[in-house]
Amino acid sequence: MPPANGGYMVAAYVAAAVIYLSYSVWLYWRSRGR
Amino acid sequence: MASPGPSAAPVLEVAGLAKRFGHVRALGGVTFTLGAGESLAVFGPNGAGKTTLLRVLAGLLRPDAGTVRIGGVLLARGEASHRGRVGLISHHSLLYDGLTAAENLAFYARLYGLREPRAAAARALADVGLAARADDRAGTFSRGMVQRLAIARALLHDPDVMLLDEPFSGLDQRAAAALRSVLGRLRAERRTMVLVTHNLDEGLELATHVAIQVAGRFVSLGPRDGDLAAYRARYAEATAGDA
Amino acid sequence: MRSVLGQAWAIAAKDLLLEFRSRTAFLSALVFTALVLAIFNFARDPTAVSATDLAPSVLWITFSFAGVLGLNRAFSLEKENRTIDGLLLSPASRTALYVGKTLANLVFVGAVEAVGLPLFALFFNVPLLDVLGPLLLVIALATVGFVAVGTLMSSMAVNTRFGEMMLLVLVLPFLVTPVSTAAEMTAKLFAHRPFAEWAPWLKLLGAYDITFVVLCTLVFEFTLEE
Amino acid sequence: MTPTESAERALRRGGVLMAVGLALVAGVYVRALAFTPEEATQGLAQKIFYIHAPSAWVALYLAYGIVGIFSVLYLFLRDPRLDLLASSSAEVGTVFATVVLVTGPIWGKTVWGAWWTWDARLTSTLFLYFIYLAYLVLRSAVEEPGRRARYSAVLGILGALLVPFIHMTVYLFRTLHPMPVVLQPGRPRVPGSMLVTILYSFLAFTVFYVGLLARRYAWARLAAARAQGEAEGGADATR
Repeated sequence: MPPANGGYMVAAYVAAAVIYLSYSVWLYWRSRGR
Repeated sequence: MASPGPSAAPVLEVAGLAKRFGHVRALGGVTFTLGAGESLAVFGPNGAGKTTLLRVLAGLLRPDAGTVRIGGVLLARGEASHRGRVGLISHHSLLYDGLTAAENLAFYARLYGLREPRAAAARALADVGLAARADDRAGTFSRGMVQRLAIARALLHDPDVMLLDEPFSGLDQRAAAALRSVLGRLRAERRTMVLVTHNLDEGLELATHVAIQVAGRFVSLGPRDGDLAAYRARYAEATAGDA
Repeated sequence: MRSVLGQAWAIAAKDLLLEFRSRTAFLSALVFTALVLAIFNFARDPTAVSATDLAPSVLWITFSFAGVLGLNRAFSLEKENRTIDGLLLSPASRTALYVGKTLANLVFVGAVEAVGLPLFALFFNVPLLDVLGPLLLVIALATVGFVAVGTLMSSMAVNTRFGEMMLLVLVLPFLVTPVSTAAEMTAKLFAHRPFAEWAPWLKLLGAYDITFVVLCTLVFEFTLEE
Repeated sequence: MTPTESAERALRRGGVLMAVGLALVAGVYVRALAFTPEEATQGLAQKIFYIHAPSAWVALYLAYGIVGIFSVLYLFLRDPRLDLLASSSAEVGTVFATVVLVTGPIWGKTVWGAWWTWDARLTSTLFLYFIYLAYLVLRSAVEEPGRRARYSAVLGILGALLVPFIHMTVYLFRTLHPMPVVLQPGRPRVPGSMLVTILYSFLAFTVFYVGLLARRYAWARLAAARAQGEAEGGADATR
């Protein structure tokens, strides 16, 4: 029976998504147009 | 084009010098030639790239394009023998306040590889009339004395080419007169000189050639052929478009 | 080669003479050393942590930070009256300038360590004399490592905003290897472990020194104005 | 084509590549969460591996390698674009390193029972992160572009050489210290469908890195081209 630690998995996936998405969005908006 | 007279082999040959700092153009193709005993005064407003020109000539800055030759030998960046033939006097003294006058000169004499650095320092001090203050720290000297010591430092290694960067700035009347007499002597010794300044009153009478530099370029260059008033007019005309 | 060493020595001797006359950097580094040693020992709970357990790390934190703080002096003193131009105008090679500055820094940090070590022995009550020989070797190797990198970095830091803070930020990652290997070897020395146990650290530190002394000498000229 | 126009085209291409990378990474999320079996001993937390490990590969090896290589090239060739590429890689690498440092402890908590342990990999990642930060701080503190490029290249080269030394130092401590035997998150034994997910995730994050790098680099080029254009417009000499 594997340990019940799905919460940690969700936390890690969300944290990574937040970091990657915020950088991507920041980079995209800062660099477009003048 | 300041072409050397028939008797004078070119000492300093400069061709097409260009230098940018990031997106700012400091030199945009400067060309001139000077023989022994000739001296060029470069006038220009602040920001015209005059200091950059001198620093390239001294081997401190690497030009983006163009060449500098001294005695026919091409300046390669970091070339020690080139630097040994050039002397620089700037409005910074290049001296250590914490060392005595003699120690300052002896230190530089060692860097220039002179034999008997202490003796060389003592001779240079006597030359500029500072022998009596040899053992006082440079930090205790007056502006004029510092300038004399700076001149002694620049002449230690007997350079063929002297470069002067606003040497009169901050000098009182007496010190300026003393500097003028040293420059007159350098000219009599047939050294080649390049002097840059934004002040026409200083240095014009010492120059055999005159250039006006604006925005990194020589807008006029030739043997000195007019008096102060004539050059004032030309200078005003050349810098008129330059806010 | 001989002229490079001669020029390097002239530069180092000049730096040391200037420092000997003012003594500001040296005295502040000494005060820093004494303070850190005293505070660490005072703040330690003697029933929980024994002095000999804490001693090696405290020694190396103190030496490396006092050293790095002193390294600023090497190139900041050349800013006054633009004497750096005087050095670069002269025919002296860029390598001689780097070697000279590094030599002067080594003497400076060595002098701080020479005073700091007896203080350390006194405060922490460690048996220094039994292991003095190998300990000096460790100190010398670690000091060469961080001074070589620190001298190079200070040549850049002096031309940036917040120069002194910048030097710490630049040098800290480079302290990991010399400081942690030296602390580990110091701990083993105090515990009288056999040489075989600390040989791997010695090798790593030696490799670090060789790599970074050579590399820093090669890239130094790029830190100068051109 | 003017430098500004060519930089603008590169910017658009970078945007496309970035979108492709993001889509691939979204694919990693879907595949790892919905179509990859749960690992028997570590449970669901093991799935953190699929985002943690490829991010670490990019941050510690790929991005840092690019910084080191282009720093050396810059010092030899002096093409400002090489400096822009190295610094773009450092910035993007820092983002990946941040993810490594955030997801690492979350995973560690489930395996070791503590958020932070001075495990060799985590420790060396932290120290390498400090090099990235030093690099970015140094760039922000130097105004003149030529000097900034030279300084960052010097630090980039020294930093790239420091990486193996930090690894060795940290591993020396780990292998010689008696360590409590804990379950290491390093290499789980992998059945087929997990292996596919792993390989796919490495590919996806690598493309994502290339996309971000391309966009960041094109932006840096555009900024440089515009500054150049403005400088050419007015009176432009210094001193």
